Amino acid sequence: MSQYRLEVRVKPRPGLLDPQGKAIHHSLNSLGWDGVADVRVGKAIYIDLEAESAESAIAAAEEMCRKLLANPVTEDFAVALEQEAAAS
Amino acid sequence: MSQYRLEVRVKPRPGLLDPQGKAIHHSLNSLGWDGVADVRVGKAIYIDLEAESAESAIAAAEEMCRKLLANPVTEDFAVALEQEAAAS
Amino acid sequence: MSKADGTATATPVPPRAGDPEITPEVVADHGLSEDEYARVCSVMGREPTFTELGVFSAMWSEHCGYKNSKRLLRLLPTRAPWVIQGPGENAGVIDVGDGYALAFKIESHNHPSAVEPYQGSATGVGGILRDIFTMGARPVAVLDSLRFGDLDSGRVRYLFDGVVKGVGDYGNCVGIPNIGGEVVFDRGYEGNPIVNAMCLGLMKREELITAAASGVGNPLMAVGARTGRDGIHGATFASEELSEDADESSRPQVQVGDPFTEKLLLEASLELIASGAISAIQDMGAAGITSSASEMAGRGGSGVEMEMTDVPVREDGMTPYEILLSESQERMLVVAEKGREGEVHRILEKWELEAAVIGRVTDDGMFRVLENGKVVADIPALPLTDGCPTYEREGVESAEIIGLRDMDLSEHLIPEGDLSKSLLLLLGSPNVASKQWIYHQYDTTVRTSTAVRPGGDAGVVRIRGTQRAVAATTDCNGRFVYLQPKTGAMAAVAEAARNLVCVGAMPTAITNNLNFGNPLKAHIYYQLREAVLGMRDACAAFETPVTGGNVSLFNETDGKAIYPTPVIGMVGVIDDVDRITPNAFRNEGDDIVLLGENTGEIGGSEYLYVTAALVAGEPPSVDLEGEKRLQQAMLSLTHEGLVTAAHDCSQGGLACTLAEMALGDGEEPFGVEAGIDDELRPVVSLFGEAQGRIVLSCNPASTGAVLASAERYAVPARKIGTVLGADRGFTLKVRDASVSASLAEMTEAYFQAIPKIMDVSPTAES
Amino acid sequence: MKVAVITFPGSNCDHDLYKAAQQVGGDASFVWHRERGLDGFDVVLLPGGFSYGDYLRPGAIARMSPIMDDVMSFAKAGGPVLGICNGFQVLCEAGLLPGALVRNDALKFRSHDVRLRVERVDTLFTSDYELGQILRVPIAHGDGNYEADEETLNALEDEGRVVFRYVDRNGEAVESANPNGSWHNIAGIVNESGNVLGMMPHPERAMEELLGSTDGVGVFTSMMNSLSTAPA
Ligand SMILES: Nc1ncnc2c1ncn2[C@@H]1O[C@H](COP(=O)(O)OP(=O)(O)O)[C@@H](O)[C@H]1O
Ligand SMILES: [Mg+2]
Repeated sequence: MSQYRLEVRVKPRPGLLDPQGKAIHHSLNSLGWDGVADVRVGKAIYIDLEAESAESAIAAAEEMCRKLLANPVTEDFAVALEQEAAAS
Repeated sequence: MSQYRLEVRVKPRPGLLDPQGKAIHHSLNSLGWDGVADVRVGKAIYIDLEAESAESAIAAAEEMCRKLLANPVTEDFAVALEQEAAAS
Repeated sequence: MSKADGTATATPVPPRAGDPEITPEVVADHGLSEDEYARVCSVMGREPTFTELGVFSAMWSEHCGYKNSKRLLRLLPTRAPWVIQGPGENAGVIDVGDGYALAFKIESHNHPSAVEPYQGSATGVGGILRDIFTMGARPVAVLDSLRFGDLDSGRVRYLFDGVVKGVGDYGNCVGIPNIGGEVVFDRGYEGNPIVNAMCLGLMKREELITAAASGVGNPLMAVGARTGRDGIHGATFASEELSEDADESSRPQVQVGDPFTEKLLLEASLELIASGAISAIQDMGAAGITSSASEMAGRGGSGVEMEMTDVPVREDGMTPYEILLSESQERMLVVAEKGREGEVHRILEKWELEAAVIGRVTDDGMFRVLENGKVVADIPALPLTDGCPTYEREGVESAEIIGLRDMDLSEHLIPEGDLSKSLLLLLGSPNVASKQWIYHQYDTTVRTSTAVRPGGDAGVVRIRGTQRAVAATTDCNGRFVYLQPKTGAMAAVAEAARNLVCVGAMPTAITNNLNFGNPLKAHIYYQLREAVLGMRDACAAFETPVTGGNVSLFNETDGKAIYPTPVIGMVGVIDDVDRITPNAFRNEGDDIVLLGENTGEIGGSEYLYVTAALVAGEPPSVDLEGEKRLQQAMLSLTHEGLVTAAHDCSQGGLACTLAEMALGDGEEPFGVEAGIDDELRPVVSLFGEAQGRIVLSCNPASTGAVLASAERYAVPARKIGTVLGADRGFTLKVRDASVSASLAEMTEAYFQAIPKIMDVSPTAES
Repeated sequence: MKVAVITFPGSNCDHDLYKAAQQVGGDASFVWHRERGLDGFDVVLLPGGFSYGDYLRPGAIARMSPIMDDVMSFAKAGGPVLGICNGFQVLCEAGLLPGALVRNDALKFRSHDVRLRVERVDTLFTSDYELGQILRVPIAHGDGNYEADEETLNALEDEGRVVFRYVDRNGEAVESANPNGSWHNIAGIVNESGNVLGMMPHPERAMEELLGSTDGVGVFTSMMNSLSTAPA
């Protein structure tokens, strides 16, 4: 068994309203960032997990998403092993 | 000018309280995932932005984080161009 | 010349490129029967286009067209001198004195909440708030009436948790206090939760505005959020049964609420109305632009013409069909006064809201839709809004329910174990137990006007600047209605009125939400008809007319219907805020007095549900005339200043009522010593849910006056006990039997019941 | 006493605060977040509510409002600033008060009366109370969990900048009296110079017997009295 750090991203489904993204978008524009065309807000969930292999860690995290972390009706999810870049 | 999609990750600082992470950790354990050792919950913010170059897009997003998107007291942030993997 | 009298006729409209052809299957998918489709064609004088079919399907759905309920609803009393606006508008309005008017209404979001509890309930609150502020009233209170299956199911806990969060987050964010509601857990609601939200709004009488499009040439404006693809055909969807695969197929129907935008919309709307720059305003609720625009046209006896490409959209490539039927939240349709569009824009700009002119009022009686200047729908407005076929169906009582009602319950009247255990069991049943877990998630004190918060018999909001207050409650015991629809509905109205008089409010009017199964089934139609008749009789007896409401039918999963649940939202008026009565004991040494009499039924009681998992037997009878006298007596006692606390006797019977009065909010409990000496079996005396009873407390020096006053109203009254110190515990004797418990064990049972179940991570296991 | 009540889009306790200020004889006016200038005001109040829907983080977007520059200058010049609930969150986001308010530990909105112990009576906002006095005041928030790094927290305690603490009926700052997980049961703090107070509970909702408590009145009369006795 080894230790893995997974990064789960949960994101509002396309087409659904994202009030939070809308408010941030509005604020960025009024702070002067005119080039911002869209903002959507999701969750980034970092999970430290003991697993047999990277594959089984990812599979477990996907199962967690289906069961708990993401709302299947309103959200999509993606699971990845945490990248060095992202860990900074 | 081209269009970039940036992914900003905002994460509770190590050592600081993360009530959401704690609750999810607890739930995952009680759902039977004993191997989960830690959970932290942050935000993933997706920004579509017009910029001169990838570098300047990233620089702009970092500035957005310092000004608005992250709270320096409680949160760290990381900015990346959205990866294909993450876009799924 | 205006053709808005119904003589308008549709001009030919060529099919729009890319739209599906209309086949019998397409018609059926739109929820229209063959006959109804034939009616559409005759109204149109031709076959409809796809866009037009969508419009008809929404407007002639149960949700908008009240196909199966309209004829029944006409039976309800709707008039009284204090009624300013009866059914037909966004909300009913009554006069509450001192120049103030109260707008109020209840609405359901059952189906959306079954699919996505958080967003479903949140958008339910959003919708009802808009119904209130589009009347010109400022929302001042919210109530929520909820039903779920039993909490031992993970899915039910998930729904309950999500619904409460949704109701809370939305109202909290907009800043409208929650002042009460109800929640019932019973397997009868397993697959179909009931989520009804009620809102009250106050205004000066002259601030009332209605939603009728008038003034030919006046611009029609879309205000607030952009239109997206969410919730397309929600109105039709709300009128169909959920099936096993509902989760999958109905996903795109989820609408996401944005309470922040709602708050801006609320402030902007009230400012727009005050400015006089608009002549009408309406929420784009169920069936979106379609229903708001056609109803405005219908009410105004005018017509409307709209250009779809002018509607601000959230997504590219939306068709007129999608734009017309989208149920994106937080949008309004406004008729501006011609020439004052600039003013409208300025007000919206201040509130950081978008607005666009999307059409204008016409005088040709048509509901006309254009896309890039080309007509894509051209429908006579009046038949669209008022021409929906209505049905009167055959109603037959189900033999199964007759069997349940006639069931011999005598074996269940011998308590298993001792009665004290039964008391604790009942206090710990989520149906009787404290609902603090719910309303501690709701802001109840914002706006600094809440005189009675949730936890009282009715919520009370004072009218600032006057001595007055308004009170409101929601009630319905679905088990009673299930077992005996007519008396059950009467009981719901009676209980609501009793709750109001207990706080000291004069009952004045009701709104109602008819939550039923599939009315195409004879036994469901029977329930619907009988319940409406019961409501009619009770409202007539109490002089509480019906000023509006909502109908939610087809609440069935896999053919199994919910208990018929006609939720009554009743409002009342208090003339003097210094005469508000609490529902928990206040003083040691006070006498306890029971008004009314136990009529001896145990059918449909919580006792049977908890101890025998039974919903059966003859439910309590209702004596409308006796109830009326009871209400008058209670109000008179309050006016005389004789009462220190009063509580309606309902679920869990007299024993639970006394226990609730002793425990209060848990801060300062009191002991009780009481006894009853009726001739009934102890279980029935203690836990029977006979109607027409109120328990009150008074200073012993006033007891004589209380009894005398009750006698003047011919209301049975007797002293049954005394309020003691907390250390003395709780004792209630029934002839030779008795129940007794310490306040500590009662507190534990009553306050911990729901937290114990819910605070163990609601999403765990499913 | 001229009182400015700042209103952000989504503020919903602005009217309550306005009325509370009026009730003690203050001369209150609303200042919309896009306005500029606070000249002539004696006190600035930041109301509760959900500015910008609490999206992103409570107070994060509101603190970018134009008027906040003026609030900062006003505070830096020693002017009294009181932020309640969302107002407290805005003050933290703006850096006028240290630390941050994060999600309640139970992840639920909490709305009910709490008891507060007055820990300081030598501030502009608490001079009408007695030291150790116990107040009954409503809370209504989802993000009231006060946190900061250890250094800040220690400094707050060492310098006596905790003004209100959640306590039980006996006045003890026990865990069961803590509605949100705040460190050391902190309910309200002041800045170093004592002229900026942030608190999660709502004293403006405890101004009348009819509504259940008059214990909040002291906050407003304290300001009134301190200002009228202060040298001009
Ligand atoms: N869903 C809810 N939302 C708000 N308040 C509620 C809710 N459910 C119950 N309550 C409140 O809890 C108290 C007890 O509810 P209930 O047992 O239904 O009342 P009653 O005492 O009339 O039987 C009432 O004050 C009611 O308003
Ligand atoms: Mg009850």
